[in-house]
Amino acid sequence: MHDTIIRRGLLAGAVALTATVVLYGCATTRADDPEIAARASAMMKASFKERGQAKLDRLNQDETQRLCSEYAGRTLPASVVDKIQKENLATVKYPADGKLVGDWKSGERIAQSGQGFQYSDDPSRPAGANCYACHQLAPQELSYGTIGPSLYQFGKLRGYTDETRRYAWAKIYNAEAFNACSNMPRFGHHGILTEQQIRDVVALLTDPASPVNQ
Amino acid sequence: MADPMKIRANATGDSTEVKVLMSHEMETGQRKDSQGKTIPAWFIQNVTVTHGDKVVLAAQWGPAIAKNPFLSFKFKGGAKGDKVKITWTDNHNDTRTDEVVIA
Amino acid sequence: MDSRRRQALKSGGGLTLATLLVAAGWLKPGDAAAADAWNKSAFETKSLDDTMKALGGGTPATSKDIAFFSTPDIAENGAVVPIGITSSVPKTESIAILVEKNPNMLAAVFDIPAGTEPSLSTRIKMGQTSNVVALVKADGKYYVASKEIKVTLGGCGG
Amino acid sequence: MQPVKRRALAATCAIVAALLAGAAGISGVALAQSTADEIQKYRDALQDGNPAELWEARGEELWKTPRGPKKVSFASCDLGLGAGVVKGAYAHLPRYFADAQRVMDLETRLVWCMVNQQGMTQAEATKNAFGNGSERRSDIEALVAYVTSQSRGITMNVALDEPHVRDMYALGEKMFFFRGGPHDFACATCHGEDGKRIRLQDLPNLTKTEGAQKAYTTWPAYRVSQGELRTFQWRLNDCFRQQRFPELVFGSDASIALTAYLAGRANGAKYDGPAIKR
Repeated sequence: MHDTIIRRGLLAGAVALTATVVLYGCATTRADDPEIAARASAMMKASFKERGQAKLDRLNQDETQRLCSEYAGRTLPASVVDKIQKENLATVKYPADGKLVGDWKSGERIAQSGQGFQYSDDPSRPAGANCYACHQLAPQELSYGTIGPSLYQFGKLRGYTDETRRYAWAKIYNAEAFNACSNMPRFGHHGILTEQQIRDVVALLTDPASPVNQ
Repeated sequence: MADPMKIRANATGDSTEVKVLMSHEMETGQRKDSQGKTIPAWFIQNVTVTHGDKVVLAAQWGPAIAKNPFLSFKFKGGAKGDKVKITWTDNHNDTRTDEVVIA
Repeated sequence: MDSRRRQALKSGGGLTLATLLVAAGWLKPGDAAAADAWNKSAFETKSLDDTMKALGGGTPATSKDIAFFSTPDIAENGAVVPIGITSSVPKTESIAILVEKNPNMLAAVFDIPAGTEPSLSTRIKMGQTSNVVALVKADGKYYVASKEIKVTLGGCGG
Repeated sequence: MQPVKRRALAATCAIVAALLAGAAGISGVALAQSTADEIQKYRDALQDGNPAELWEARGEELWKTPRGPKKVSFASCDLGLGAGVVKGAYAHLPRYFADAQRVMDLETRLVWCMVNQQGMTQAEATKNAFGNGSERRSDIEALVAYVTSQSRGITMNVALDEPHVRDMYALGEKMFFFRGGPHDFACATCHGEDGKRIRLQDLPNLTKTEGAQKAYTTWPAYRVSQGELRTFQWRLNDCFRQQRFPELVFGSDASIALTAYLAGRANGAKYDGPAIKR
């Protein structure tokens, strides 16, 4: 299997040689060649194997993933931003009972836990959201990441309103609805968190009693 | 079978600095394996460092010493060319001795 | 790797460390008992008081003459926490490291013979944020100093 | 990504947070800084004795010992600079090997020598690619520790002008930005911006020369969290696990392509491994 891919790769490489010699001077800029993208995708499918809950279909990209990969490192055209945000906003489901706020203590546990969906994880255990990996939340936790903005005093700064909570809900449910190609996982859309778990994280962010808002 | 230690001994004037790395699991006896079975404790209990026939450091360790232990200290009276010998013994009564020439 | 030496050691595996050392002529018989000891009861203690009892000492006095060096306030990983301890208490005979919140408090005891500097560094495990206690025995008396080390959760959380 | 909007939002948050913290008598910024300083102290304190040396010593022994059904040592293994030459070899890898008709990284090449020269089966050679304590020790990790230690101080120089390597580099670059899985993660999610960290760990920006150089030249590394020496193949394998992808096959083309991309981006920097890391 490897051989075919290598041979195909070499052939394509040879054909593309003249072009790449010219391009080589800019090795630091990303190649946008769709042919390379197609070969990279095929190479990945041949280079991964399913393990536990992580099956090979995880390498099949949806439209958002495909577009965000294609435009990575470049400015997204406004039309692509609109398309991604519109399509993702349409996926957001609010709870049927209208209850947006759960238990912040449970939310804090979810924010601390990075368990879930790795092939090394037990699929019968609830997944976490691992918020602290990327965000500052409760100030007591010193070990927080900075890939996303600080969410310290999220509710206090925005007001403990229904509007704030609906925004928090939708953002957790599908971050691509507001920020095309955001680094944040689409926790509701991909079924990473349950409805109750999202409630609890919304509580962590918007309950006046939550340590995040102290 | 235990791997050799990595020992360095360097003399500056009258003082010899000894640094040693040991290859050992230092299993606490508190951890469980993937089947939920407790992994038995397995750790170095005694370390003795000698210069000639003089003990320059004797240690007793519990399982709270980190895996692949590191130890560093200084003693007086060593000279370049002398030998420093280190021996450890673990709770399985396995033991290992290595030596190094003071540089 | 010196496989012959390893072979020799293997064959001596049934002997105690002390007899090995004596046999090899590295220790005078009089020194052997000290080197061989492993104070089981001390390593099983859960509190400073119990550790002191097991080590045969009374209530230790807090001392400013014990210092931590190359010891961070925050450990990026509790599996390996560097600890350096220097005692300037005259006639220091031994230095012990204790971790208050570990399942067993005592991590290590180092006997410091005359001629060896009462200063050493090693690496310990910490299950959680805790006080680390340096316990020094000098001229038959016990002294302590302690330092809190925070243990953080790292990486992707996995 | 909408950089302007996001940055403005983040900046606003930071300013507001700082103002509030200031009013409460503590500076969140100062707190974060002191945490970073203390973590740096922790890392500095670990540099003094790196248990990777234990792997290097075992690897050197393995390199020199006749192994496999054919009882052949690695003295006949060509890492690219001639049979048995170890000094500086890692700084040129991955490279194209005509005898295997393939671009190979160090791990793949070691396996190739075990199979083609020492007579092992592929399965035997890759059985313990990643070790686990003394029960399941990895010869590959030890060999990699030894070989890489012999490139310490040598300038990274991957032959990006060689067509096969260049092709793999381009494929690796594509992979780096490939988003997928239930969490939408790509390598670039965590390693595409300056000055970011996950929890308290600084994340190198691998799209920038400086970040790629710093990261690549400090692998393999002794991971204190695992008490193991980990190779670059392991680093990639475990990144994809955390990306929620299926398992990256050891020595697969994708693993070599990504290595070629990152090693190539490290060109010009002095190799400085094996290192010690959290």
